[in-house]
Amino acid sequence: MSAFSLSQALAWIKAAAQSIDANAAHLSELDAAIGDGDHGANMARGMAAVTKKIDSAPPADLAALFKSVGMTLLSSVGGASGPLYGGFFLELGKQSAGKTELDAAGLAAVLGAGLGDIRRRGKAEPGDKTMVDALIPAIDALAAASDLAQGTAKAAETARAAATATAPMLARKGRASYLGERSIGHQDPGANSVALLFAALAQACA
Amino acid sequence: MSAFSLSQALAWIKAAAQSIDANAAHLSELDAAIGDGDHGANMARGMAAVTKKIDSAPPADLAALFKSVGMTLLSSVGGASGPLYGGFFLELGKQSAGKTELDAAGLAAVLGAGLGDIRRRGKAEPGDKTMVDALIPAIDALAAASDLAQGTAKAAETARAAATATAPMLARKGRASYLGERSIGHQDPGANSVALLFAALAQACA
Amino acid sequence: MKKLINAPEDVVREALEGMQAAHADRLRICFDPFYVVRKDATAKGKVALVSGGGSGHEPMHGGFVGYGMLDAACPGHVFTSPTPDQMYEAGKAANGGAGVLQIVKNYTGDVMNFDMAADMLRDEGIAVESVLTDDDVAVEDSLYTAGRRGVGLTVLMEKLLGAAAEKGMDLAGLKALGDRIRASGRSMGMALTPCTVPHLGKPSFELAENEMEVGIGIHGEPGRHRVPIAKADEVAAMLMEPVLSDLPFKAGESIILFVNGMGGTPLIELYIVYRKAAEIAAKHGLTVSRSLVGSYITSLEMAGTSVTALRCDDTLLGLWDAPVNTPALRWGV
Amino acid sequence: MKKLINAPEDVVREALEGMQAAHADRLRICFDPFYVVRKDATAKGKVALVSGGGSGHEPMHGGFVGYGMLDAACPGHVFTSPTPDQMYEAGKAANGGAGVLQIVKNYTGDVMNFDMAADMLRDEGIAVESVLTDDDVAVEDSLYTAGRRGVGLTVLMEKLLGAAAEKGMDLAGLKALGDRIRASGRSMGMALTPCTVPHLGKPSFELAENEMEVGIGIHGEPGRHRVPIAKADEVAAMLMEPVLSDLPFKAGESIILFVNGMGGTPLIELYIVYRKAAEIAAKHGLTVSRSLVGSYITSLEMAGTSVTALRCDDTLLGLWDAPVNTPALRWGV
Ligand SMILES: Nc1ncnc2c1ncn2[C@@H]1O[C@H](COP(=O)(O)OP(=O)(O)O)[C@@H](O)[C@H]1O
Ligand SMILES: Nc1ncnc2c1ncn2[C@@H]1O[C@H](COP(=O)(O)OP(=O)(O)O)[C@@H](O)[C@H]1O
Ligand SMILES: [Mg+2]
Ligand SMILES: [Mg+2]
Ligand SMILES: [Mg+2]
Ligand SMILES: [Mg+2]
Repeated sequence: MSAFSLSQALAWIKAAAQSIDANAAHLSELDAAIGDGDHGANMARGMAAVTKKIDSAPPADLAALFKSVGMTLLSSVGGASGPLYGGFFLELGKQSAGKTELDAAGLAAVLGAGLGDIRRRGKAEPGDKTMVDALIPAIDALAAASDLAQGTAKAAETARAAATATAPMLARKGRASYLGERSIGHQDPGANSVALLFAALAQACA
Repeated sequence: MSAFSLSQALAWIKAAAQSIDANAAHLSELDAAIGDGDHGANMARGMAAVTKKIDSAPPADLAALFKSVGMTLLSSVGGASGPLYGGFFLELGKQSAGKTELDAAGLAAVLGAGLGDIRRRGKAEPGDKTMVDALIPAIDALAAASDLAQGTAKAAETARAAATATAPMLARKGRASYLGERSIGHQDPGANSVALLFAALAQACA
Repeated sequence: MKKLINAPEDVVREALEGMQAAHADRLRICFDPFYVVRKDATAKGKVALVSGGGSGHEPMHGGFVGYGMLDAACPGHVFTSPTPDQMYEAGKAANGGAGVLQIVKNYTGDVMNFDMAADMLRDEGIAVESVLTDDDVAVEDSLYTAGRRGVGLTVLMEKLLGAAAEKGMDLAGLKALGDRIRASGRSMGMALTPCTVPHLGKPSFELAENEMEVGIGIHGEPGRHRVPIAKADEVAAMLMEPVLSDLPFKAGESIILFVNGMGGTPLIELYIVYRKAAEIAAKHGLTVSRSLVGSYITSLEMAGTSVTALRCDDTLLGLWDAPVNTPALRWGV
Repeated sequence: MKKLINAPEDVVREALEGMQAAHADRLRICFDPFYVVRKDATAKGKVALVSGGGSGHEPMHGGFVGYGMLDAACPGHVFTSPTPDQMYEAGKAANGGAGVLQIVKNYTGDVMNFDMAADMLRDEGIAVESVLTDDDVAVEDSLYTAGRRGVGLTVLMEKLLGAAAEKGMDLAGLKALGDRIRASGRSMGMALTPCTVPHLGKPSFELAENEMEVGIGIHGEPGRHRVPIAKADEVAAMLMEPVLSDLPFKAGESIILFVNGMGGTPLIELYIVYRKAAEIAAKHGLTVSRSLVGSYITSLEMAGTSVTALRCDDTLLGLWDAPVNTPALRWGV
């Protein structure tokens, strides 16, 4: 596949909602180990609200879709991931304004702007053991690809590996940072939800 | 032995204190099953206070000893057993006023008066699953004897058997009564402390 | 045994020392024998309200000593009725010349000990009356038994009589009012977990992960029935229905509804229970005129709840609304 | 999971329905989105105080809405920061024309969500300031981390700023006062047992019968150290010494001392902890001028305690003593 348009985007969000729902308990367990055990419930609640929203008011274009996803996540997720993912999708909406199709590089640029919003808001550096640690390499992998299907597949693979690789990190942001040394040895829940989002993206673009 | 005087009485109280202390956990466990789990602690605290009291102010005669025991139990035991045992010993004190020696029948009469106080205060009938169920047959056994040593030994044996025999009863007085049918199958804690008191009495009169 | 204590034998004294330190502005605590009394002497001519009972039910009773409620409280050992000498000394310390009203929960031990103390006070020429609470519908009542336990109604009784005493009601009036309150209130409780008496060191009964006890008292004793755990709404119904049908409360009546926590249950759950309890009351045609939600009469760290309904008229509502100023219950002042 | 709830997804709404039913005389609760606001509109010219945070910490924050404390509170899901739309709606509902002061516990989620809400309110021309609490000394502070958690100090902050707002202090003054309070208070907590988030259905960590966690927060997260269970006096020392040496509090200073229960710990134990905590404060030459003992900022049914010390002068003591009338904290009115 060579272009990412509204139908892929809708497929992405729906696949992501299903995957988050199926993996909610696992995400919450990851969060229970080094946080407060709600990441799966937060994300599942948010993605369920998103599904309901776009089913009841189908968005006309990419920008409208992403804005709707962002606003819905903002008002339904809460916690740290609510504003971070909410802001991420709102930024995706802004960046795709007027666009109907994105190629691999274009999608990577839009996602990169979303990542920028997360980093501005959360001030996490690479290695701080957050979702940022999965987002950076995944988006880099997509940016380096020329084909959308291959690029998103590679990005999904990279995100998964990066999420796993957060285990040995010492958390310096979010709740896990309160644990200090005891955060070491557990994967970051947010990096894992990122991995699920990229797997859904690859699926939608396959 | 043919007579019960101050030295036997002192030996009785001391042996009782030791035995209650050694069996406190057991008495509390019996109480935990059908009451509130404090009978052993209550009695042990009371008998420890009694020991301390009569060591520091040795009573001159039977009446003074029993009054001191009664007053001390009253102000240190609490719960249902505090006023019951306290009143019992106060009555023993009144009944032995002016007496220096009691034979088996005399002791049985004094103890019977104490039992009368318990029954006036607590209004328990035989079969209500209380200390009364051990006191009545034990005192009867002593009253039927002519020899003090044999009589107290028989009374101790009877009290022990009577305490065990409270198990199938349905409690109608005290906390165990709140359990209704569920009180059946457990021995009454107060009947068991009575059995310990009579064993100590037999020991002191042996 | 997981408790924030030092040694079992020091629990009551040390908790009283903590209370004394935290509330030195308003309470005086006597340590030999144990009693808690208002710092300011009882006003001349005001009847002194004295209550007491085993410890482990905090804030009851010590936390209810203060303006508009108790004048003195006697804490016993954990779950053990205090002794007559405590009640006697507390009564003497609190007496303002207009006599002493004892508020006694109906337990064999409490009743006998308070009776003895009353006799001792009367021997000194102090007028004494006693009011009993025996509101627990989980216990079958009968002439031949110890009768019903005093539970949640005791909190309401202490508040209402405290207000009446503050307004100058005399001893006979308080006794009559107390008897009326006794006849107008009913309670029932349940436990999700048992509690551990410090000197026993282990739970007073065992409950599986899927079991709860219905019809428990406040002394860690097992309840009347052991049933599978149920939803909060079902629990509220299991408690409210027997409470409402016992008196019985009748459609059109007004009640004070009290949802109490047993010590280990957090407030968020009590509000969930209250929600349904209020709904059930409404379904029975009752008007919930006042409510109280919180852990006021507890059973150490037991998780569970009890509900109390008290039929009330304007007199009782006026007394309920009157100012109260104690460590645990305070309004209007 | 032993809880008095119906379904995990209904916990927050049903507890709010219970609160609404129990406190209809004084609170209004909006259910879409969730917020709790005083029934009477904020007085014209009074700054509106808005706080909020995850549920599971009851009575905080909804129980602190009322005269002399908060104007509105936003409850999130259990242990989850509420969302900007709740905070925005609550701010709009509470605004009395003199602006909104947000009281925010320092958690990444709470801070970001409140920031967004502040922007939304400012877009409507409403002046907004925020005060942070980050008093938990168990968390090492650093420029590169999320910083310290806001815990027990939040309760004192809400009381003190509430009193100042009631006296007519303007937004800038409240912000400055809040920052001063933030800089003057420290806390630390411990747990004897974990708690269970309803939708997780099992404890967030495991503790053996002889273990406790020291340095816990209020979200069921494990603490900094796992150690063998200790006596109450040792626990008080483990918490008080780091708290007092962190600021540091200096001999001769006056403090408000707050001993808090985590939800499953009964009051009798809190008084035992308070006893030693006050003794330790005195040993450090501090004067305990006011005290608060009870479960005010909880972590569901967790058993444990936290201590908070706040350095105070006559201004703060005056604000502490000022009347407050909320479901959970009330005096002077
Ligand atoms: N400052 C931050 N920057 C980026 N990501 C963060 C930051 N703080 C937290 N996160 C992410 O949010 C995740 C936790 O989300 P969630 O559990 O839903 O919220 P909360 O921590 O408020 O309970 C973490 O695993 C982490 O990936
Ligand atoms: N009305 C009564 N008459 C006689 N004995 C009683 C009565 N009520 C209780 N008892 C006795 O007291 C015992 C319990 O004593 P204890 O546990 O010390 O007091 P409490 O029941 O107040 O906790 C019971 O086992 C029973 O033998
Ligand atoms: Mg989380
Ligand atoms: Mg007992
Ligand atoms: Mg007892
Ligand atoms: Mg959270």
